[in-house]
Amino acid sequence: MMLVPFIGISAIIFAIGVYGALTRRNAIGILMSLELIFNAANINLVAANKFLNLENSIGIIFPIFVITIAAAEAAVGLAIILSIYRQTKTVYVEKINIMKW
Amino acid sequence: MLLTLVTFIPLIGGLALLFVPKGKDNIVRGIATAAAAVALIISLMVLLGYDKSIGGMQFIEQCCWIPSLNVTYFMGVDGLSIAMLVLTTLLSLISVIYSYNVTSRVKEYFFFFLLLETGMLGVFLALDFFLFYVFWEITLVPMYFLIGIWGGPRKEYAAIKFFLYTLFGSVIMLLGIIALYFTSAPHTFNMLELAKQAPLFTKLFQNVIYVALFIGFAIKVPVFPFHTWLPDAHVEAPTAVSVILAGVLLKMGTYGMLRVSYSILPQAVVYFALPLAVLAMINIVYGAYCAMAQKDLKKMIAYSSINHMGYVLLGMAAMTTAGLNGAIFQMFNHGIITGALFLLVGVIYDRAHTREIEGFGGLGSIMPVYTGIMTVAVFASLGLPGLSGFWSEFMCFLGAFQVQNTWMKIITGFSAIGIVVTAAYFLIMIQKVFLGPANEKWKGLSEINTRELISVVPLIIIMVVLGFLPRIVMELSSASVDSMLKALGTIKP
Amino acid sequence: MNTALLKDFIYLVPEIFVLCLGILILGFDLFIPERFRRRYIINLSVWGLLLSLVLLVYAPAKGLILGNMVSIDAYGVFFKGIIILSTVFALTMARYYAPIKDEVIGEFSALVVFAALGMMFMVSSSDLLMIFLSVEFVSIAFFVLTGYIKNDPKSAEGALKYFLIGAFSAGIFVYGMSLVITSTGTTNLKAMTEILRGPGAYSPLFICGFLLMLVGFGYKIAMVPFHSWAPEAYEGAPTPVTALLSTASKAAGFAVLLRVALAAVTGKGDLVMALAVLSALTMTAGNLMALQQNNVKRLLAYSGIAHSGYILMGVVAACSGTAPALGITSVLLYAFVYMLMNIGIFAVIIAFFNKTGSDDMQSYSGFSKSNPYLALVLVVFLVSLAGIPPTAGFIGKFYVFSAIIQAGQKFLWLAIIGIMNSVIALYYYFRIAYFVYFGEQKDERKVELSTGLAVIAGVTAVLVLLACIYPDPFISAAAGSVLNLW
Amino acid sequence: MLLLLLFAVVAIISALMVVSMKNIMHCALFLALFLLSVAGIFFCLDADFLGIVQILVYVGGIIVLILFAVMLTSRVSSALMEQTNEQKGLAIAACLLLVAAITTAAFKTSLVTAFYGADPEGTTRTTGELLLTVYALPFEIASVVLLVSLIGAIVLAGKKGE
Repeated sequence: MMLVPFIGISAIIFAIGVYGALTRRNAIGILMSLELIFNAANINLVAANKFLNLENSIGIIFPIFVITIAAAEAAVGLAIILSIYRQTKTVYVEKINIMKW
Repeated sequence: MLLTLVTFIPLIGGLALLFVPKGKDNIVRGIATAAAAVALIISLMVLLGYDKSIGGMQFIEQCCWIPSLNVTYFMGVDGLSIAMLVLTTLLSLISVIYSYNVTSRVKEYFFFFLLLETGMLGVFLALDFFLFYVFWEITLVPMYFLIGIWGGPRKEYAAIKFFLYTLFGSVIMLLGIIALYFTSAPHTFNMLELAKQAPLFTKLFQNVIYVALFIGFAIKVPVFPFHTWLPDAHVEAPTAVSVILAGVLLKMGTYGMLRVSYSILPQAVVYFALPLAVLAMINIVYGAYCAMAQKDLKKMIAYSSINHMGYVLLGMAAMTTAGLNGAIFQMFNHGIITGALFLLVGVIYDRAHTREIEGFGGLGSIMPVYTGIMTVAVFASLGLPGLSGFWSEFMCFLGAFQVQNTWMKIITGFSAIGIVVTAAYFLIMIQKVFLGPANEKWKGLSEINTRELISVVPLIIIMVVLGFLPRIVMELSSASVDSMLKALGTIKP
Repeated sequence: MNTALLKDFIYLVPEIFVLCLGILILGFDLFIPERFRRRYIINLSVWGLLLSLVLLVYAPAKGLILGNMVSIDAYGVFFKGIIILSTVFALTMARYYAPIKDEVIGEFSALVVFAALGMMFMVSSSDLLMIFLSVEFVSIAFFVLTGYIKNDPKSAEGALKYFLIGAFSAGIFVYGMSLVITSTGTTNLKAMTEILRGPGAYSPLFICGFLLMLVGFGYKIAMVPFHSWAPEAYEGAPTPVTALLSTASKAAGFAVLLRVALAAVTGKGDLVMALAVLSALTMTAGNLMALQQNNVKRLLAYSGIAHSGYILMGVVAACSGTAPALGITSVLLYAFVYMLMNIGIFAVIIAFFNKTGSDDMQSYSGFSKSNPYLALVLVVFLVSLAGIPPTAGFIGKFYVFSAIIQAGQKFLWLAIIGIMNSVIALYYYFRIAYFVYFGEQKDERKVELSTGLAVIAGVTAVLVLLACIYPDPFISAAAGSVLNLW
Repeated sequence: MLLLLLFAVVAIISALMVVSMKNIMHCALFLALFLLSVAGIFFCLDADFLGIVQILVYVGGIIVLILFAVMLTSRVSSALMEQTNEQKGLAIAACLLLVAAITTAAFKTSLVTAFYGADPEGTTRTTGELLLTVYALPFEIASVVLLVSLIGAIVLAGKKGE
């Protein structure tokens, strides 16, 4: 039953990330919260790999790809944030509202 | 091939219209007339070629269409469809001729009109449920545009209301069709095949499907309480479109009930006969009273349609030879008579630009020919003996009264009120509009012109001829009615 | 080294070809002078994609390859066909879409081609790892494409909202996956199917994980309540990208959702019911919100949400256990049909936008008087979107309703909600027709239809009509793709 | 074991800081601490290669990127502004529910677990081999994803096309 505590830890981190993503007004802040969520998933996977001995070490391989995607997403996301900052001079999500939400 | 030809000739004509260069409106009118005329000629050929002594489905055309769904392109005619076929092509040609007075966006007008004709013909000829449904829905779109572009002051409202109501009905019908398909074994959309399988369907299933299909058909007829789209659509539509709407489109509803429900769901038909009779009664009485209350001539005739379709429903609910024959005959007659009435209202509206009954008076001395024609049409509509309307209404009532059921007799008795009221409001209308001293304001109105005469007179002739020789239609319908009754007769209510 | 495994790459020839095409475009871009760039680059990408379509048709089916990462099957080929076709259409539109400047058309085309590549992988993924990777691949490409118009705050805003919601749902998606992997011990869908057929396989952890994964899918297909990005992104994005987002991206989303759902929820009544509820919510909310829109692109976004609801009906039927084949067929067919009509209508919208610079419904007033033929084509698409014969939309609707009815009485309520919705939908589609045909003419100028747009609008309109008049080839193609899904 | 607990506690606390600090710069720094402690967890769970990747890519790459963005937009990212919106209470409730649901589900699920010994060579070699065989396709795709994000970031943030 060693696995369950890890799921608990990752669940807590996941929830913190979700909380941050829901409440942050700063787009960069939201981005950081998202990194928490990705890491929560990784902790789960690594722990599963350790205690369930998954086939082909998927529990270690999967996080590598998650990190890769997170990096790619962060790069594109920050580029989007910068380009909107140049036009509207703000990174606050509520203020970016030409179209109705 | 004749049936395919008659169905698609209007469509081909319509597509040909699209290639006519801009501004050549007379060429457009010519092509449209030619297409409608050819369709009428072919339908008359079908009528003459139909062997009444054998009855049943003839001119059958069947070929593969969507093999994966077991859908076939399947067309055929029996007495019921032939009556509708001739009615449709005749009224279409007349409406096309009457529509020469349309001057804005002529090309689009006739394109939509011919597309509509194809849809209507397809509905009456299809024997495959899928095909039937496709044609059924094809009629909606052109009708929307015909009302919405060329209609009266509240045309947009009327058009979308018509569209939403009828689409609602038809999608519910679609569910019923799909359910029928999956219940039949092997899965089929073939109406004749489904009719053969009818005994296999459970009673509950039949009732559920009947209700689903009924909603679709009832909105078209329209049966109370689904009728509210009708006055709007009829009043706002341009004259020729009102003719088609009242003359043909409403028949699609009753035709569907007879063709589909009566052959495929006999148990449910018997089960729901009495409720249907009640609805018929409401249609007759309510329609008549509403018509009486109208001040607008066109609206009055629109409500009289509700009343007249009530007779059809009553005849259908009776499920006797006389009742069903009367219903089919009444469908045909109503198309002819109401078509003529709408044309005639159009004639006067074009001149006076008003349809207020109160505003007219003494038109009889100003437009004697017009008055004469109008009077004949009105008398036919209220069922004066000697004109065609009498026979069909009489048979509907006779059929309903023959049923050995006290409730049915009571309902029929109450429905008779409708006849009296109808006679009353039509006579009041005649008196207010045509009799009495000539109103100074309308002295300048010109007599009905040749184009209008060409479109109305054939209808009047038919009313008179059928008034003396109702046999012509009866012979056609009775063969189909017999087979329908044979299927229904085995079921005890 | 296990070289036998690597030989399987031969089955990925269409994908590899598309990848090379993307890189070729990037290189080509450097050497073409700016004034020819638009024409040459778009031509190169369009013809390249068409060639890959040929390769696709002749590529042999193989089943699971490369460590069971992807499944090369007819199901995937069908969706890849949809994806490539809509990408070709979108690129052709982009050639005539002014806001995308000449100097960035090279990167634009390359990104579109890469997005198509990602979607091609998405539809054949048969492993959670591949699904995650390809879904994110496509998302990242679309984030960029949505924000592609420089100095247009709407475009940037659409991209930001799309990105934030997209990345958020990606996080939830991957977390859900981690729970699913923990509870089943595998990432492979085939293995998962077998494990889940075992006793007690539906552990609470698995259900938790699957529901979280559903968020990710829901986002991809614009399912309520994860739809809120769609109108923003659709309105802000360059219209060719909107067309692509609403067709290919959605089709790919459904392809992968259906694969996962078939593996994960087939026969699990509660989860199927949850999907059914989501389907009902999606179509109803989409339609009700579409009623209030005045911008045509936004309206199509909401109508697209509603259409997602209809397709979900097919997914529900496919997973119900009683109508698997018909359910899958209906999803395939609907995705195809929806692609046709949406691409067509977006082509008309672009043609109109190029003249007036507006997407507002009111500006369509009197359109039929200045452009009778284009207006007629527009009506064909509207009729099809409303699901009325004789158009492709009817065949699609007919199939999803058939599937849901065959799925049993348990889902009859869903069919009835679907019916109600198609009536609501009619109202707003014909509000456009209302302006086009009944409105007062404001602008007498004729819309100059460029050849490419005319070809797209014409071809799709003919196909839309053909798909109802002679639907058998389309139906057999869809039905044939259901076989040998694993 | 104790080390693992320590890392976990640090990770959770720094995660809380990331979502609650007012100054966005501090958030970024706490994010770095969080990522490092997650790397620590990875090491403790015998995922050494992954731990290194975590440090190199995340702390070395993403954090730097975020810091850049924070500084470029610093004018508005001041500590004076309210950083959270009004839905705080609702969000807290939802998140607590989420944790409760997942942990209950985990407890109720019978997971057959065992503690597998660590590979004395570390995981780097096997990981590398797997990436080039079984996971060859995802590996290739990941490289295309990076290419796409590279082009995308350049297009969006660059001056071309303005």
